[in-house]
Amino acid sequence: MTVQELPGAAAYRPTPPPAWKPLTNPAPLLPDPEPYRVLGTAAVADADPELLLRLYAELVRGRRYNAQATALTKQGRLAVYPSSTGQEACEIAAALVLEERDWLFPSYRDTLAAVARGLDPVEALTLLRGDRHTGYDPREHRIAPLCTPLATQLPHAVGLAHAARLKGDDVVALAMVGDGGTSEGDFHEALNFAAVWRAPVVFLVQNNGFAISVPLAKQTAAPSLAHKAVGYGMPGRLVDGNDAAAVHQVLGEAVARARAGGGPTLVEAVTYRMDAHTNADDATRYRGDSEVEAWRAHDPIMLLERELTERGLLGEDGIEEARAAAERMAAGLRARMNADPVLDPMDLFTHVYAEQTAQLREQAARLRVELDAEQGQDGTSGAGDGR
Amino acid sequence: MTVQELPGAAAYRPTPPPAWKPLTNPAPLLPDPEPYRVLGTAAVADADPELLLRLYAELVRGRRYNAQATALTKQGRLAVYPSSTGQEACEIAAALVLEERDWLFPSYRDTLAAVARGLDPVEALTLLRGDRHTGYDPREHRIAPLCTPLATQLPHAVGLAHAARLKGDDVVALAMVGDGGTSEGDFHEALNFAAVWRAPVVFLVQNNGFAISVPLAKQTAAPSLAHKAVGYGMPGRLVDGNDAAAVHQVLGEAVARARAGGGPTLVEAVTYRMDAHTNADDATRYRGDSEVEAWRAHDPIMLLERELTERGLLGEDGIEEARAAAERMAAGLRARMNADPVLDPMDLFTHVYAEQTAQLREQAARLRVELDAEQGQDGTSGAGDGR
Amino acid sequence: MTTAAMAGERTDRVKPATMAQALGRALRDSMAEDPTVHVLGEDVGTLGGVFRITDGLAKEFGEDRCTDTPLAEAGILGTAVGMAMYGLRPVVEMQFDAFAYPAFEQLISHVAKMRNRTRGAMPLPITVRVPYGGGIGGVEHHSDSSEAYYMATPGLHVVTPATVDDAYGLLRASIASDDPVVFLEPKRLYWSKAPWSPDAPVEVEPIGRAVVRRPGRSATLITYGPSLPVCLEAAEAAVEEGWDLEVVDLRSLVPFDDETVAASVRRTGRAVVVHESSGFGGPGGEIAARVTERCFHHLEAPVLRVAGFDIPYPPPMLERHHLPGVDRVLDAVARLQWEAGS
Amino acid sequence: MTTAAMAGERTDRVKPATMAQALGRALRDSMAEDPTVHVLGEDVGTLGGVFRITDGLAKEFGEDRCTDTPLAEAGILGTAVGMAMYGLRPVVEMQFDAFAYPAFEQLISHVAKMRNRTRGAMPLPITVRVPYGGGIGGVEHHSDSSEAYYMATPGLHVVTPATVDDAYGLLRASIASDDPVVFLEPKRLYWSKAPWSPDAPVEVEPIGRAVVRRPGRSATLITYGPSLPVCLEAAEAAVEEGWDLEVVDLRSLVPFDDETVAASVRRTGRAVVVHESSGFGGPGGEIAARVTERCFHHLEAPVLRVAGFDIPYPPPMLERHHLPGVDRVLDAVARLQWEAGS
Ligand SMILES: Cc1ncc(C[n+]2csc(CCOP(=O)(O)OP(=O)(O)O)c2C)c(N)n1
Ligand SMILES: Cc1ncc(C[n+]2csc(CCOP(=O)(O)OP(=O)(O)O)c2C)c(N)n1
Ligand SMILES: [Mg+2]
Ligand SMILES: [Mg+2]
Repeated sequence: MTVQELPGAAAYRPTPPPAWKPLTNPAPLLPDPEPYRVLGTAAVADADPELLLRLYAELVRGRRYNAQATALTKQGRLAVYPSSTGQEACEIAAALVLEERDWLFPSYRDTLAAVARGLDPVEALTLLRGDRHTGYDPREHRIAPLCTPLATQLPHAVGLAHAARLKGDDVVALAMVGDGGTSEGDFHEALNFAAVWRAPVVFLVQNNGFAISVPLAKQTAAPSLAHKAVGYGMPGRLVDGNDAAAVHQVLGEAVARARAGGGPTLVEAVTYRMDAHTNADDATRYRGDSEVEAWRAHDPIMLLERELTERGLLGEDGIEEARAAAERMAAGLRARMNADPVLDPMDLFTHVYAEQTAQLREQAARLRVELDAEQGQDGTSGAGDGR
Repeated sequence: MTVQELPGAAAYRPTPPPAWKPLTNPAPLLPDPEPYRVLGTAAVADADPELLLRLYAELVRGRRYNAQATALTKQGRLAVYPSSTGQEACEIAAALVLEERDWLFPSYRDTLAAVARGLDPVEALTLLRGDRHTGYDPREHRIAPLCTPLATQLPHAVGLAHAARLKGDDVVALAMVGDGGTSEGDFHEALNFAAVWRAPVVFLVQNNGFAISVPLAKQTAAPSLAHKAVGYGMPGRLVDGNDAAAVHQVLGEAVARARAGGGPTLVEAVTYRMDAHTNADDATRYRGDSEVEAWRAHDPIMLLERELTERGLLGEDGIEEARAAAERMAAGLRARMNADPVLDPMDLFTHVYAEQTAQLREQAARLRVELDAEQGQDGTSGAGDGR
Repeated sequence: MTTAAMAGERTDRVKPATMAQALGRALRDSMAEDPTVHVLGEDVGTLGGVFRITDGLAKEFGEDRCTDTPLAEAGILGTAVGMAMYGLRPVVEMQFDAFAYPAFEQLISHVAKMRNRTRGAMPLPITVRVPYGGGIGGVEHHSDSSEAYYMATPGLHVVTPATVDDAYGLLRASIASDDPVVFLEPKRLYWSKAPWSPDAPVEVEPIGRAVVRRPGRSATLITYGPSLPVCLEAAEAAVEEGWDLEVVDLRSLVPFDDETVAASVRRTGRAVVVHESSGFGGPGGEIAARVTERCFHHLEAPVLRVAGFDIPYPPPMLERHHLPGVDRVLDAVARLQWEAGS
Repeated sequence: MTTAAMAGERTDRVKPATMAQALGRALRDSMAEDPTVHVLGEDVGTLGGVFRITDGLAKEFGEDRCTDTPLAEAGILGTAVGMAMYGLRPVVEMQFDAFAYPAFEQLISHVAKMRNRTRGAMPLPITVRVPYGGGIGGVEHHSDSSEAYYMATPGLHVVTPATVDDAYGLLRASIASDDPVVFLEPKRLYWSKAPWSPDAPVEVEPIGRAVVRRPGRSATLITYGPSLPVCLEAAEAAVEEGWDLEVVDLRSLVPFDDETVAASVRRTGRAVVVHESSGFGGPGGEIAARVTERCFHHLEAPVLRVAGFDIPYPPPMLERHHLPGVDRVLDAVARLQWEAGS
């Protein structure tokens, strides 16, 4: 085919290819060059003192919750606990920023966010105690099941937010994921769907520096995880994850934007996991004390406490009160976790399908016989023998 | 815990979180705001006339190849053909930009790139004729099998490039994918691995406007697909995919960068699929003639032919010569594709494992008996009965 | 349940329809009846799907009800999970069998388990439609028989129609199910025709019932989906050899209808399982084993299996050698040790 | 082949070692012997893997040989494919059974098929190590028995050790294989111990041979991996009941050693397949079916199956009720219709 034969050839002028136009202006999508901060900066003047005090009380409670849950693993009351010590500002802000009708999609590390949102801490911990997979009805507090397969909860959040919008409901979904989780294909697909559908969803990446032993530099070469937003056509926000006021503000803006129909936002909160990956992990294998110490000097509770005390909003009394409240919560949790859960092995067959299949009925009958025999043998009940 | 108890508390100053620093400077990663062009712009002055003439001959041949393959589907000689008519500039540039020792990772649409790299067109088409999955030895021309599961070839390219570098070999891998394929998780994971490993790989996205019937706007909300590069910490380049000189230049720079140890590049070439998705598709269901016509006025052959004729590098003779060469190729292809392939059904069992398992030996023996019986019945050979 | 009850007013025009049309009509009627039914997938909207099963749905119900998604199967199924969590009833189309694999983690770790892990609080009424199997001359990755993967996953229902009637009825029942269903559509039967009226009430069995498609006394052919026509043809051909074969169409692999299958085999004393999926680790092993467990003392011969070879699906020009045909079925029947018994 | 031949000079210090140690040693010896062997996965480098199987490899061979990858299983396996295409011999670690699912498409559509689709030109000598099964008190998604998925996929070898010796020998053989191997490591046997010397030559059978772990005359227990100790214990307990049970350890699910298994069942006339994977659609169906096909006239009773229930893997506190134990095995043995025969 020659130029002469092509229709429109004579009219040809050097122009960009016909269909191409940028879908979005990239400039506003780019995150700040540095993590956004409120505490210790001029921005703090605009922060609501009541909110700061509320955040403080929750941070203190959250830290105590993490410590208590870790202690429960040592006492054999929890099989395992992935602590969010050091990351409380993210956990608490994520919980507080949502309305009751909104939905939270936590990862396996985020029991604290779920608890701060109102979930009974015992219910939040059944997964890690080992008696139930999801110890609560997700619809009650609109908290999706704690999600272990990394990043798989993100498309769920998008689908739920999309469904809510289709139904005309004013609901935002906030989904939490770790820095490591951003490498999974599901992260990519979720963000893309969210942006194309303009779904009211906020993605909060807690960049705590590690995926188990793997440091961020082996996870990504991106300028920041927040920069990934650009590739989906959504704004990326970079925030100091240990600055509770900043995380709350940035998430709040993202939630408001989603609620107003502005679509999704990707928020990267830069924080640090002070404890090991879980109680079963040995963090000394992959990081040094000095790094941990450097982060201790940037502790989220300390940052907020200093701000509040310096501004005269918090005194020794207030600090004491927050501590005491946290102790009460911990004592309650301890007491309740000291009881053995009562389990019925026959439950194995109850929620596989809406109706039990003939095969499961058969299998259940066989287990029933075994349990009855056990009971006959040792005089104990087959049911409720949890551990 | 109070601020007083925290070590280092007194030393606290508002600083960014300790471990945070941008891994890369994002600015150089951003693509041009408009697709880069050479033809019809000042940049063409730097283009090598010989290269332009070579590209022209290949484009003409490529277009003819596409037309011939499509014709073969109508004659029942090919089961199906996904044409790259309109996208020849990308296909040809991808093939020409590589050294012999480099590797090409084509998608299912890219038989033309494989052929331009030296693969026998008949071998390239066996997959679509239906007699072989991969009709060639990938090591011969260093062309990976044409890949149908979308985006799954991208991590292969990364792994191969990485392996070559580990072995100390100077090898670059160029992987091709469509706009639709960028939505798959494997795209994300491949780009991330490539950037983290600084693998010598170039990703070429042919944004031809559609994934079967789905237009780009339903595929992504990104400013451009090239902007996705930022999120991986690699440069993104946006290029006019119908400008063969521009695609060649941009890919060439990316290959050179990879070869020099600079790591991967994502190139988005904006182009258009002039034919339907395959011969089996009905494109009128999802796009109008006017759009197709607009792109016809931006035809890659026309753009280059005009440039070459205006600059006096190409005359009627040259055009005729290119056409004639293309016709010869087509005639040869036609003739060779007119022969029925001779197949041996016993081959079903030969390359499942390095050594046949006992089970496969049994199954092969059973088929042997069947084939012998068939042969006995109708006097034809069980083998070589292709269709 | 009758489909009349499910789909509202109907009249009585019976004319030949294809399985593809019946599937499309089932989607349409489900969407018309239940506003929470949403269809999503690649090319399902404007194009009506590459097999045209969803043709017209976007037009009739809008793009929010029948949505062209980005090209990412895990994303499609993953967002469907979220939609179901919010009370919708998503019907997902996977474009081809092998292209459902990217969604495997979502399917296994979430779709199959969500009801169980939330102790009934969060059922996921998702239907995953998967065109499956070979015989249509498809190039590689377009002809996989992936049913074994789904069968091995507790929490999923696995349903596959073999007739035009069942295509309609089983798809309606699957969408109505409160559990996730992997709905396997035998590609090569898409264009099979049968007299069928979209407007006539059809008696639809609930999911989980096999059906005897042809009664017989000599032996039972146990099959499903794409292999049903092969078995019926084999049964006709067997008459000449003096065998009166019973043909059971499973329709649902999970739950499995042990009762119907075992009753048949107890009657006939011999059985062959027929499917085009690879034999090793395929559905036939499970079926043969459970039939044997239940009918051992009635069996005159071991339950035999006729299946695709244990090889990756071959190129189109060789597929006829791979797919079980009438001859292979009759061969297996001949090996049922006829001397020993009847 | 002997491992001495494979691993170079050895001396003779036999002391108890765990399966985890033997696996680690197999990796080390493979890497020492063959510079094309590369280990990659999540946390395999600095940490030495969450089960510490790869401990020390990064230190000894450098991070290029034992690489901490980004957290993305499809990416890990997909890049391993590319590495194998260039002549390397990658050993991929999946952190847990359920976390191999994101790599399913790469495994099914590429790893299993590449040799076949390139007609032998591009074999992929990749070993995919998957810690699998329950019994370690893991929370959800950490205890799946996923072997049925792999068995149903032609082109893969599926290997699983049950002893310390085999952990070493089979992993060496798997890495040396020119075909892709899914190497299933029974998590709950990681800390099982046996006298074993890394320096003593061990006779390693090539992949594909089952072994009789305990000879017996009354009935055959067919098992593999995590269920072998259960079967051996059951066989000991059965002596009291007057049953002399033979125990066959399959070691390789693909290829399947029909010869050894059928020979045993022909001798004993009765068989029970034992595994912790769910029963329906699990490996037991295939095994029972093929044993029955081969041994029908020797069987006094149908081949029975003892398996995990057809449910999603339960929470840790209930797993003991799910996992087949000695009692369930003996129960099944008791149902082998002892009146009927011997
Ligand atoms: C799909 C998948 N792969 C692997 C794992 C095992 N795993 C659990 S946590 C973890 C690291 C997660 O790192 P990150 O996302 O940064 O979250 P963090 O633990 O830091 O909160 C890994 C690899 C998993 N849960 N899911
Ligand atoms: C994993 C996967 N899902 C779905 C398909 C079916 N399919 C084949 S081509 C195609 C569209 C591809 O679009 P794009 O990536 O833009 O490439 P193009 O066809 O435009 O070259 C689809 C959905 C596939 N091949 N692989
Ligand atoms: Mg992390
Ligand atoms: Mg395209």
